Amino acid sequence: MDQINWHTFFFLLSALGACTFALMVVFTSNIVRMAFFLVLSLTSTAGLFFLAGADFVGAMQIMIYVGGTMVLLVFGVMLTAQERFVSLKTSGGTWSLAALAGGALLAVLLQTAFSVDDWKAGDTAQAGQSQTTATRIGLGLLGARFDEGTSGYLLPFEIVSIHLLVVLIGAAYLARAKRRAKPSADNPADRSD
Amino acid sequence: MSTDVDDPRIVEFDVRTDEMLVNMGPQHPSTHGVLRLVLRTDGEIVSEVTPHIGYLHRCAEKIGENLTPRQWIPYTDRMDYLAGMNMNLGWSLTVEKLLNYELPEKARHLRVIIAELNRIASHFVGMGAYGLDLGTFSPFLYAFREREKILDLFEDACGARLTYSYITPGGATDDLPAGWLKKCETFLDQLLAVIDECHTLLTTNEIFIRRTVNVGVLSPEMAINYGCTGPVLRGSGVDHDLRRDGEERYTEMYDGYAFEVICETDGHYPSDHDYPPVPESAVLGDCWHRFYVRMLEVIQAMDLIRQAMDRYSTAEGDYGVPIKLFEKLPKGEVYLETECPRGQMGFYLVSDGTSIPWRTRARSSCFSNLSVTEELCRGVLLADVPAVVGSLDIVMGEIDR
Amino acid sequence: MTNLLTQPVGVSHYMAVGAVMFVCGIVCMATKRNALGVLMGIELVLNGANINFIAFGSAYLQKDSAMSLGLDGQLIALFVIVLAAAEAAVALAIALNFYNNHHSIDVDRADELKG
Amino acid sequence: MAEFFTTNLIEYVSLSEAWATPLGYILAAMIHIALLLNVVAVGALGFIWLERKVAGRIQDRLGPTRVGGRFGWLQTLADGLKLITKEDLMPAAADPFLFRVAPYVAFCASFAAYLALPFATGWVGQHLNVAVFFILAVLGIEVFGVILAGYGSASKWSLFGAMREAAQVVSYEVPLGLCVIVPVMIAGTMDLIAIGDMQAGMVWNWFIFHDPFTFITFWVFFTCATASVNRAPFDLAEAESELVAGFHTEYSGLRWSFFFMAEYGSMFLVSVLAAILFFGGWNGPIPITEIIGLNETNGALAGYVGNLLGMTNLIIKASLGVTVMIWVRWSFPRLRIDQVITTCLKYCTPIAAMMFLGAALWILYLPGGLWATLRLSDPLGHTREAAPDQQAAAMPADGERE
Repeated sequence: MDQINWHTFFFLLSALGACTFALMVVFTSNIVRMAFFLVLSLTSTAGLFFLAGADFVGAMQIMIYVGGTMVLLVFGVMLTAQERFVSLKTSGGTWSLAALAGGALLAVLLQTAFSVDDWKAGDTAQAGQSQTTATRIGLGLLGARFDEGTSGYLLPFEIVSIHLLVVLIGAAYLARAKRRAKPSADNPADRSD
Repeated sequence: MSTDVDDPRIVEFDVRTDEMLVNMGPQHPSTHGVLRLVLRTDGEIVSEVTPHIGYLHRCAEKIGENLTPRQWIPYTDRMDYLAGMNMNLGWSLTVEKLLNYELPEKARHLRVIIAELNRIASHFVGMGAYGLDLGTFSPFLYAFREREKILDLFEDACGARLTYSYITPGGATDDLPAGWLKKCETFLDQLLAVIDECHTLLTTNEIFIRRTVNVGVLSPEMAINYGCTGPVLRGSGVDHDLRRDGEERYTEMYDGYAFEVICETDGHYPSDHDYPPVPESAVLGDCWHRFYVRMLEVIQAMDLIRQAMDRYSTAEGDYGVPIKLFEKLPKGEVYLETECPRGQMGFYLVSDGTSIPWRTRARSSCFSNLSVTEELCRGVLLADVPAVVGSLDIVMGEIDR
Repeated sequence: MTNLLTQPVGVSHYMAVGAVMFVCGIVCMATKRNALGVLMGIELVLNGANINFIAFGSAYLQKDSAMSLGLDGQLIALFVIVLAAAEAAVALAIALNFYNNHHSIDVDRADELKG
Repeated sequence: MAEFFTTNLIEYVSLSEAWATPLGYILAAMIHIALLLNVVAVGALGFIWLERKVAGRIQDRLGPTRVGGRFGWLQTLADGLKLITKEDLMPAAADPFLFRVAPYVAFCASFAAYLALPFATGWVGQHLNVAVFFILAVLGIEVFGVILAGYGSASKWSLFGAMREAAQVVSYEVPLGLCVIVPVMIAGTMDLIAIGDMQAGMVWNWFIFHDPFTFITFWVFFTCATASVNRAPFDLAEAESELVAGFHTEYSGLRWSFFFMAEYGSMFLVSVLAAILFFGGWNGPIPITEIIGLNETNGALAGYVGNLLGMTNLIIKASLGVTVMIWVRWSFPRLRIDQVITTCLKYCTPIAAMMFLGAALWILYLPGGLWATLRLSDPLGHTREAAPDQQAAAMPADGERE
């Protein structure tokens, strides 16, 4: 009997987690449970990243996605809950249509994934050794790619920074405190639907 | 489908969230017993507070109409159970007023000692519990340690630690035991250091100041309109203390005593002691001032006890003999208010000439004090509700009777 | 399964996981009527894409490591994560605003282009 | 330690049969897990006892005195047994799944962070290059357990607690991250072992004494860490005088104790993190182990003993941090939610940002740290080794394709 490839073993574990919880996100109607399963799915994905040698991105995934974005989402869920444990029902027609389209898409994607022989197996023996990626990523973001000899990502980095600032202001503006000085009965914008 | 708030056009909002009705109490860590507050909250902001009382109602007043005045004394203990001596005193003075009883001088000073000692004990509980309301536990135990010492003194005097029934119409049930004054002196001598400790932990603590300053500001007008009394009233800067301004029969107890009413007049508190400074951000009538007045009253009570002990040891007469258990009461009605630790406690008595009162009523100070909660807690944060309620220092036993 | 367990995994396997997550995200977006549910679907889709980036960027998931994207894969994944966070913030702000005005977060009711 | 167990155990188990190799791996993993779990669980037991004892002393009491001898050592264990026997209550209106799973999420997050936490050179569950970052990230998941508990309990008080926790922890992650970056920047790596080893030598090699900015950064870090693990005066999520018990109002018995363990686990975690980042980690104020030669170069046993002493050192430092947290908790009133957020956004974040800038400039112009700048020579002639990252950065030409 061959030796168990532990890299593969942990990959399967994480992959199973990621896929199962992703499916559960789809099949749960309770929005908070959805968020919880999404967290588990994203955390498993972070595990996959670690296994692929992208430890910085993996930690980033946990920090930003799970710690930040998902908390934000749950916050939103709580703020917009109409009654406890919100669930909006979806019609069966929508479901079957979505399942059909999704199934077709999945078939195409899987077919593509396994179409190239070179992709089917890698050399994961070296995966155990930890490599420093943070420095390279940092330098790459600042435009210095010493390992590639190519230019880095300074411009996208700056664009993303500006973008984040804009988003910050935009989000604050959209959900801002609205102060309406005097009641104006004829202002249709004030009327609630 | 849509449910509107009253007028969405004039509402300022971040996100229009649903209002939530929250029941704070009757079993809640910071409602001081069985007070029930119904909070209408929008997120952390409390828009309305409705106190509900009556969970500790024991028909004390009705029972008073079936017992003789001396038999009712234990029931007064159980009203403000943190200041049982003061309750005894109020009722005793009321009955004595009806009987037109002249009290021996020694009994007068004895009553001052006991009443002021109990005031200290009561204010210590108020102080400790207020710390608890704001989330600090240690001052509570320091306060209770000191209170225990006072209770030890009371136990020496009357045998009980909570429900004393010590002061009775006619005087007290017994004289102070030998050596008691010495013990009391020792206790008072070490108390100032403890109070300084409490000032460090609470009064001048930065977080404490931030939690209490400018929170639950009770204007003098509002305080008077709602009938607030005691430290709550004086914390708003109204110079009123029944020990000085009360009825003759009560104030004569304090005749010749040197004391200043603890109240901010002309922007400063009495300066007979080295009190901690008032923070600049403090607004007259906020929670901090109410707390501060209480702390200062402890020192004031210490002074009073010292004076009373001097007089007691040289006074003539005896400790006063209690009236007979079934003493016949003259026909008539009396009402007398005394300055209890929590404010004016009034007792009302109507007699039809038998030994059992025809009508007995108590005017509770905490009831009036509590009634401002609704006004003070409008629009505050959730965490401020315990801060405000705690600063009123209510005792449900007295409110519900 | 023995075969699978003893063989090293490759990009294909990562792509398969990515595909499942991507499809889940698409189905989620299509079937959920709750705006926040749709948002979660988007997160899944972005994650599916990210898995691919990471897989292609990994040095040891292909036979010929010279074929890998190298650091670019990780960098792009990083950008995706950051943009997803930004997108979530804006989408949430829109959802809250929508909820304010319509008292519902049912996306089927969001059929008019004004607040 | 990881290598020690893995290699020896696997060799031993798989000596005879090939099929036993997986067994060896699993056994080794189990031992690792058991060791880590012990650190968390026994640590929590110890710190709960410490908290009660310190609180007792602060309040003129004795604290536990009976169970397990004179000092009540076993009081926590007795409490734990009591908690296990308690009825596991769940409100009728609660979401059963979320209610049940929430305590485990909180505990797992706290526990998972220990995976990357080194206790001495090489003594770490999983050596990660981004250990600091990983720990911060995983610590952020703990908030999820709290939110789910608050939401799933179907109690308004719990919901209040959960919302507070969410707002607070997410806000405090920003200054906390900024503070952590300062020592990371000095070390040039996010690898905690490298960071710890860089501070070897005399006490002024500790990063807290590196320059004035790191000194201030530590206090900001400690404040933010206290806030992010929900300790008083920032314990708004449970705020017993306002919210009954906050997010765990509806919990009882074992589930409740999981929250408790998670709290003490993360308390210890951030204290260890502070000790490694600012206080030299496993290096004592005077490098005694170095002087008497207790290191790997003199044999495995010497290295082992040296590491053991280093670990003791680290745990003592971290326990001091925990004790300070306990001390603060029993001395101060609780802040209000707006004040907590104000502290974070108006004080901690700007200060941390300024310290970050200041430390960056300091490193740029005075790279040797404060003591080198003041020309205080190292009596032991200890030279710092550059971190692997710096080496990599210094030799771009050697960089290979990954």
